[in-house]
Amino acid sequence: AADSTIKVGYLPITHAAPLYIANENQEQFMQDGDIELIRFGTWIDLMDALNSGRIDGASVLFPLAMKAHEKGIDIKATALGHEDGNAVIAGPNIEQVEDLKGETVAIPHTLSTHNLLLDEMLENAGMNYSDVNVVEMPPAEMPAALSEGRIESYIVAEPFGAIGVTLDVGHVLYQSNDLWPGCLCCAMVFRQSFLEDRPELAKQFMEGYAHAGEHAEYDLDAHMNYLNVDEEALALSLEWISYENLNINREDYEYMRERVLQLGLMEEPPTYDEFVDTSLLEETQR
Amino acid sequence: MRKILNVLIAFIVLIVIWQSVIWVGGYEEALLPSPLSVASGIVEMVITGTIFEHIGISLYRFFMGYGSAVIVAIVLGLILGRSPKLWGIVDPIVQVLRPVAPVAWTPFIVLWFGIGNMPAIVIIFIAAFFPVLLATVSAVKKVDNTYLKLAENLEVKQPALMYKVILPAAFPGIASGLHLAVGTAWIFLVAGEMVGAQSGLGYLIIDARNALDLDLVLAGIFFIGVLGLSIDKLLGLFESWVGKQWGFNR
Amino acid sequence: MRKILNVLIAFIVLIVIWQSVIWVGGYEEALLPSPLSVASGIVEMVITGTIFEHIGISLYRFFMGYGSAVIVAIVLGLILGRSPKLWGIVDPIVQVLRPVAPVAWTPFIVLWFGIGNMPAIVIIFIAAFFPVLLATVSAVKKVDNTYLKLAENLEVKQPALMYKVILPAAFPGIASGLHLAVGTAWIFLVAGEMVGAQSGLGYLIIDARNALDLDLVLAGIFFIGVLGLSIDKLLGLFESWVGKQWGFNR
Amino acid sequence: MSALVQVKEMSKSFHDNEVLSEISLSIEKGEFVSILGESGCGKSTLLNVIGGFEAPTSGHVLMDQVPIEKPTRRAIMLFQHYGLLPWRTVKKNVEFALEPTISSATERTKRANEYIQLVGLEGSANQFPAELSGGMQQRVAIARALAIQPELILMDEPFAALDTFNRYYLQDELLRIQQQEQTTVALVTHDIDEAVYLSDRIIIMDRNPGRIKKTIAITLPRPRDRSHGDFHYFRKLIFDTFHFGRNELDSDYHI
Amino acid sequence: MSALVQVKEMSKSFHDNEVLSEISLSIEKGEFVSILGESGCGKSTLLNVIGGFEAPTSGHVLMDQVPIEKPTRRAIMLFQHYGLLPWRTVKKNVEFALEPTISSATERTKRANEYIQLVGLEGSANQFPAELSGGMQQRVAIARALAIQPELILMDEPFAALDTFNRYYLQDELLRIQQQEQTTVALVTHDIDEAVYLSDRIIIMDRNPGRIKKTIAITLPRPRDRSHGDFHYFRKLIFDTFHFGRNELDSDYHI
Ligand SMILES: Nc1ncnc2c1ncn2[C@@H]1O[C@H](COP(=O)(O)OP(=O)(O)OP(=O)(O)O)[C@@H](O)[C@H]1O
Ligand SMILES: Nc1ncnc2c1ncn2[C@@H]1O[C@H](COP(=O)(O)OP(=O)(O)OP(=O)(O)O)[C@@H](O)[C@H]1O
Ligand SMILES: [Mg+2]
Ligand SMILES: [Mg+2]
Repeated sequence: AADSTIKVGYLPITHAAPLYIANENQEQFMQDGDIELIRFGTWIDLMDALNSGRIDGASVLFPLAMKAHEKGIDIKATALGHEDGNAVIAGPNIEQVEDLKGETVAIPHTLSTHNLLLDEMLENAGMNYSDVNVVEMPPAEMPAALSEGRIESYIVAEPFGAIGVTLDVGHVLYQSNDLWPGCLCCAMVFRQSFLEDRPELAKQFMEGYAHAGEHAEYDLDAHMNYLNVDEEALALSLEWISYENLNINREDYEYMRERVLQLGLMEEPPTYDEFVDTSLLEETQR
Repeated sequence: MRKILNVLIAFIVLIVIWQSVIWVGGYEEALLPSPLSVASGIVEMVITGTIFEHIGISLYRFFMGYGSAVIVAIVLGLILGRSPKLWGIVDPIVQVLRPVAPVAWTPFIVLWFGIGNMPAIVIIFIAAFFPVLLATVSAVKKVDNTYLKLAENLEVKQPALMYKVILPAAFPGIASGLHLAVGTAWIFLVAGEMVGAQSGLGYLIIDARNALDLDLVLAGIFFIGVLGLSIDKLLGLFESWVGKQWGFNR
Repeated sequence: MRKILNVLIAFIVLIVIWQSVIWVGGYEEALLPSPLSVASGIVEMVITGTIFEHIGISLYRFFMGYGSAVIVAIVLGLILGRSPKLWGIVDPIVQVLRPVAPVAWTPFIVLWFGIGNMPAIVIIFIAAFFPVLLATVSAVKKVDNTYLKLAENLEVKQPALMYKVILPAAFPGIASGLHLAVGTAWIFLVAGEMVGAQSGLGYLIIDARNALDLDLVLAGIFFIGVLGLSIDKLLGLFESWVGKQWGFNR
Repeated sequence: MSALVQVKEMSKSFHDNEVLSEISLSIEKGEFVSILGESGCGKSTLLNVIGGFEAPTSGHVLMDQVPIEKPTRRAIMLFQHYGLLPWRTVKKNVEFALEPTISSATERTKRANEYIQLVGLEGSANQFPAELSGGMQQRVAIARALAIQPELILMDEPFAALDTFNRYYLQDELLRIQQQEQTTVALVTHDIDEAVYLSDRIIIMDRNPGRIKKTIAITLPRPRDRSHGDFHYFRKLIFDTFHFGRNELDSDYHI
Repeated sequence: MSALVQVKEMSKSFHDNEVLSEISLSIEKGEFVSILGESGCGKSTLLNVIGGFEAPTSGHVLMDQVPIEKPTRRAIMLFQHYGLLPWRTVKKNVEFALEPTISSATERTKRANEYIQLVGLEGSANQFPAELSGGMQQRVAIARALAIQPELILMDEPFAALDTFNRYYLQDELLRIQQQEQTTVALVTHDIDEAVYLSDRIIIMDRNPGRIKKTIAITLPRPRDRSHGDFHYFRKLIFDTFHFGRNELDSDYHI
């Protein structure tokens, strides 16, 4: 029975929505097994579980998964989690990027698209990465930290940007597509051993995942089963996000790989061919 | 009687101080909730029953971790306390591992013990293990030589020597280690749940904090304090029960 | 001599066990780094000097928090230990606050003490305060009645009674509280730095873990263990120095 | 000479448990009085009342005609386990007694050295109590008590923890010093030989409740010889007093 | 009767510090032998060697002609602080001694009760040691030792912690029981009266290094009278032996 269960890890964020939908509708696709979704509190707890093989796959920050691959963990990115939907939220004292000079900005992880977005934003404003004080923090803590004054701004996965806005602790400074159109944020990754040992199960899962992408924007109830968020914030956050095309675009990947190298976050990030395997996704789309 | 009165006075004093801080400092409700709103938070948690789920999970983790730590540590401690040479080698290892916060081991805990309840249980195990081990070893080493000579004289052999003489003679020392460990372990359970877990009292606090419900944070702290105290008292009762069986209290 | 040998053997044993776990379990380097890569991680940290910055910050926070906790707790403990009625009221409050993990107070610590080093210092303060307070109160209560009768007989009055008789008589008990607290406080420093801070040894571990550098995590753990042990030994030296001044050790 | 201490029909109860009943006695200036009795007969309690550590339940306890209300430096108690402060050296222990009254440090040191010399411990002045044998510790306690130059010294089984040989030696020392300083001493003991050897007068106590059974004046000249016939006369006298009492109380004594 | 214990030219050193030097003595079956000496002269060490707790550095120690190599149930030591297990009741303490040899619980209880009765503690059988007075605790220890029916009982200052009155009483008890059971006893003490009152033979020891100074056979008939003239003859004899020794050693004795 254990062998027919796919264990997939996630953090309760809007970005992992295809997983929720797939899980809700699993009898439709999963003839040979079950999905078991496992929730984590922080990215690093999730990575520990993925790296040590306690889960088969996860919806995870793209650069973090690349780093794991670089470290020798054999995983493959099979699809995106979503497109767009990363807002830069700033406290009431911040009107423009320049106001952030010397202030504290929170990101979920150094190895996150959000970190790259921050750099992108600072660069656009003619500032340096070192002009702000960057801290890492679990996404859920950010609105609270902003309201307590521990940080002046944060960039993170949804719905926490939207929560910050609806709680009125901050406002949107930028949306990700203003800064970097087509940025890759979250990836659906699997352990290579899983893809090899149970290809049929993987295929069925990916079918469900792709299908879910088509519903994720509308099925608010499914979200609410997995997220601790009120409807207002969720609705706002879904306005910012899109799940239509979950394919991993080669050019976008190459751009991110370059940025990662520029920032010195990795030494040898895997190439597209080494790390990305969208064959299953493409199969379902055919 | 006197004691109950004292507890009552204590709580009134505490609430008065708390309320006056709010008045004097002029803190907003959102930043420092009033006793009343915390009380209503507590009542709400009890009525909806959510609190009992979290308490149940925390207690389950606590007793699994603490219980196994106590058993392993006492058995090891009895052996190591009786073999000074072996202890001479194990001691430096323990000394270096002990000051490391149990949560620091998380990556390896996940590697070996998996996910779910296990990390929290293992963290408590580590938190409780060292105090009990050290207390047991030192209690065994301090067992009055007279008892050992007596046993030798009466030709009491192992394992009777261990459970008839050494264990009861070392019991008061072990008990104080158990006491110490119960406090540390409880504190670390909550601290551990605040970092990784998705349920339990520690998670409750983090969750309330993330939702900016500071009144629920204080309500959670209230439950943690009261439960921690109860566990401590329970252990005290158990100890004095064993002590009575063994005639230690007069 | 014998002791150094033991320490040496201990470390060899530890490394052998560690390496064999890797061989037997067949763990990848990324999941369980080998002793060699950890050693090179340690060397690298030392050479680049990053480690000393973190150690410096951690030690600063530690001594600020621990030091102030010790002073406040001993002074309060001396007073409370001599006034059973007051203690009767304070005791229940302490009993309920003690089992709460210091990190649980973070939202309020931030509210009152701001950000930066203060939260970590306050967390250590809380972690160290209760053990020292309880140890001091119980040591003062246990001061041999003979000393008090003697002082009464010789018409020794306050404050001389306090610093000439009660403090030194209670010292061994207070010292064991200090010892206990130093361990707990160190563990909590690291645990606290793992949650909120942006520097220090706890942050170092979290940072390494975030970068998936488990060899640096273990290197950090090594420094934490060795430093924790050193602080403990330092306190031990201080104690035995005071003890020697006061003729407690023979 | 007039009476230094007068106890008049004094009773003492702890929670309705009468420990001392209608005790009357007086101690003259310069006298050496021993209080002898079985364990639990209230010897320590009597000494505590005289020292002002416990208030009598009824009756009067006077020192120089003035009621004793609390412990003072006029009457110093020597405690059973010597009551030395383990964190102070011998010299500092003796100085401790002088600190409340003598503010000059050199003055204190001078006086302390004097009395340390009196008990023959000048070689150990800088040692801590734990480094001394039981007998030496008791001598420090005596030096400390004498340094205050009190009018009365109260001793509660001062030599009970010593072995026979040390005990004999310290008894001689105590007598020598007492005669030199002319201090009044009230000593509690359960050792018949000790009482006979040291005292001008022995007060024999009975139990349940504690009361005075008999007072015996020891008329032997000093120094006394422990193996002399007259010594054994008093020894036997006391022995018989107890033997008689023994049978009377036999049943509850052995439980 | 033949010798139960023979010590032949036995010496014992701790790290080059010679504590016992060339000790030779023998103890007959049924005899009551006391070893008397000042603190630190090696009395306890001698008893420990005879009991098999310490190995001699040179010389021989035999029991029934066989070398003693480790403690056995044939020779039971009574420890100075009674060595009772505080977590066991009186009855369980006595049974503790029987558990290694008697497997039947009812048999054990029967034997334990017998000896508890012998020392007159049947009323306290279910109490814990801490609930008893020092004298009663010592009686439990005696009952436990006797219950094993050993050939030899070794006693290290068994009555030192008791007050005079309890001490006298327990000495009588010990003699009564010893005569009834015909046990051989070797007793260490620093109390001259005690040695004279109890012993068939007194071995007087000297210090630095510990050696036998004199052996005195006490020829008094039993029961002995502590205030009788003959008693004082032996008392004085021993006293003088020590007085002589005292001056010899005076300088280092008082330090
Ligand atoms: N503070 C107290 N509270 C209650 N009872 C007490 C107190 N002090 C002494 N007693 C009781 O008073 C009685 C006499 O005690 P006390 O210590 O005076 O006897 P003692 O003659 O000195 O005995 P010992 O020779 O054993 O020292 C005992 O029964 C004891 O239990
Ligand atoms: N285990 C030991 N190691 C080293 N020295 C020892 C040991 N046991 C005894 N000694 C030394 O041997 C000497 C004799 O000690 P022992 O205890 O036999 O004397 P004792 O006659 O029983 O004295 P006391 O009357 O005080 O009990 C002492 O100087 C003591 O310091
Ligand atoms: Mg007394
Ligand atoms: Mg001895």
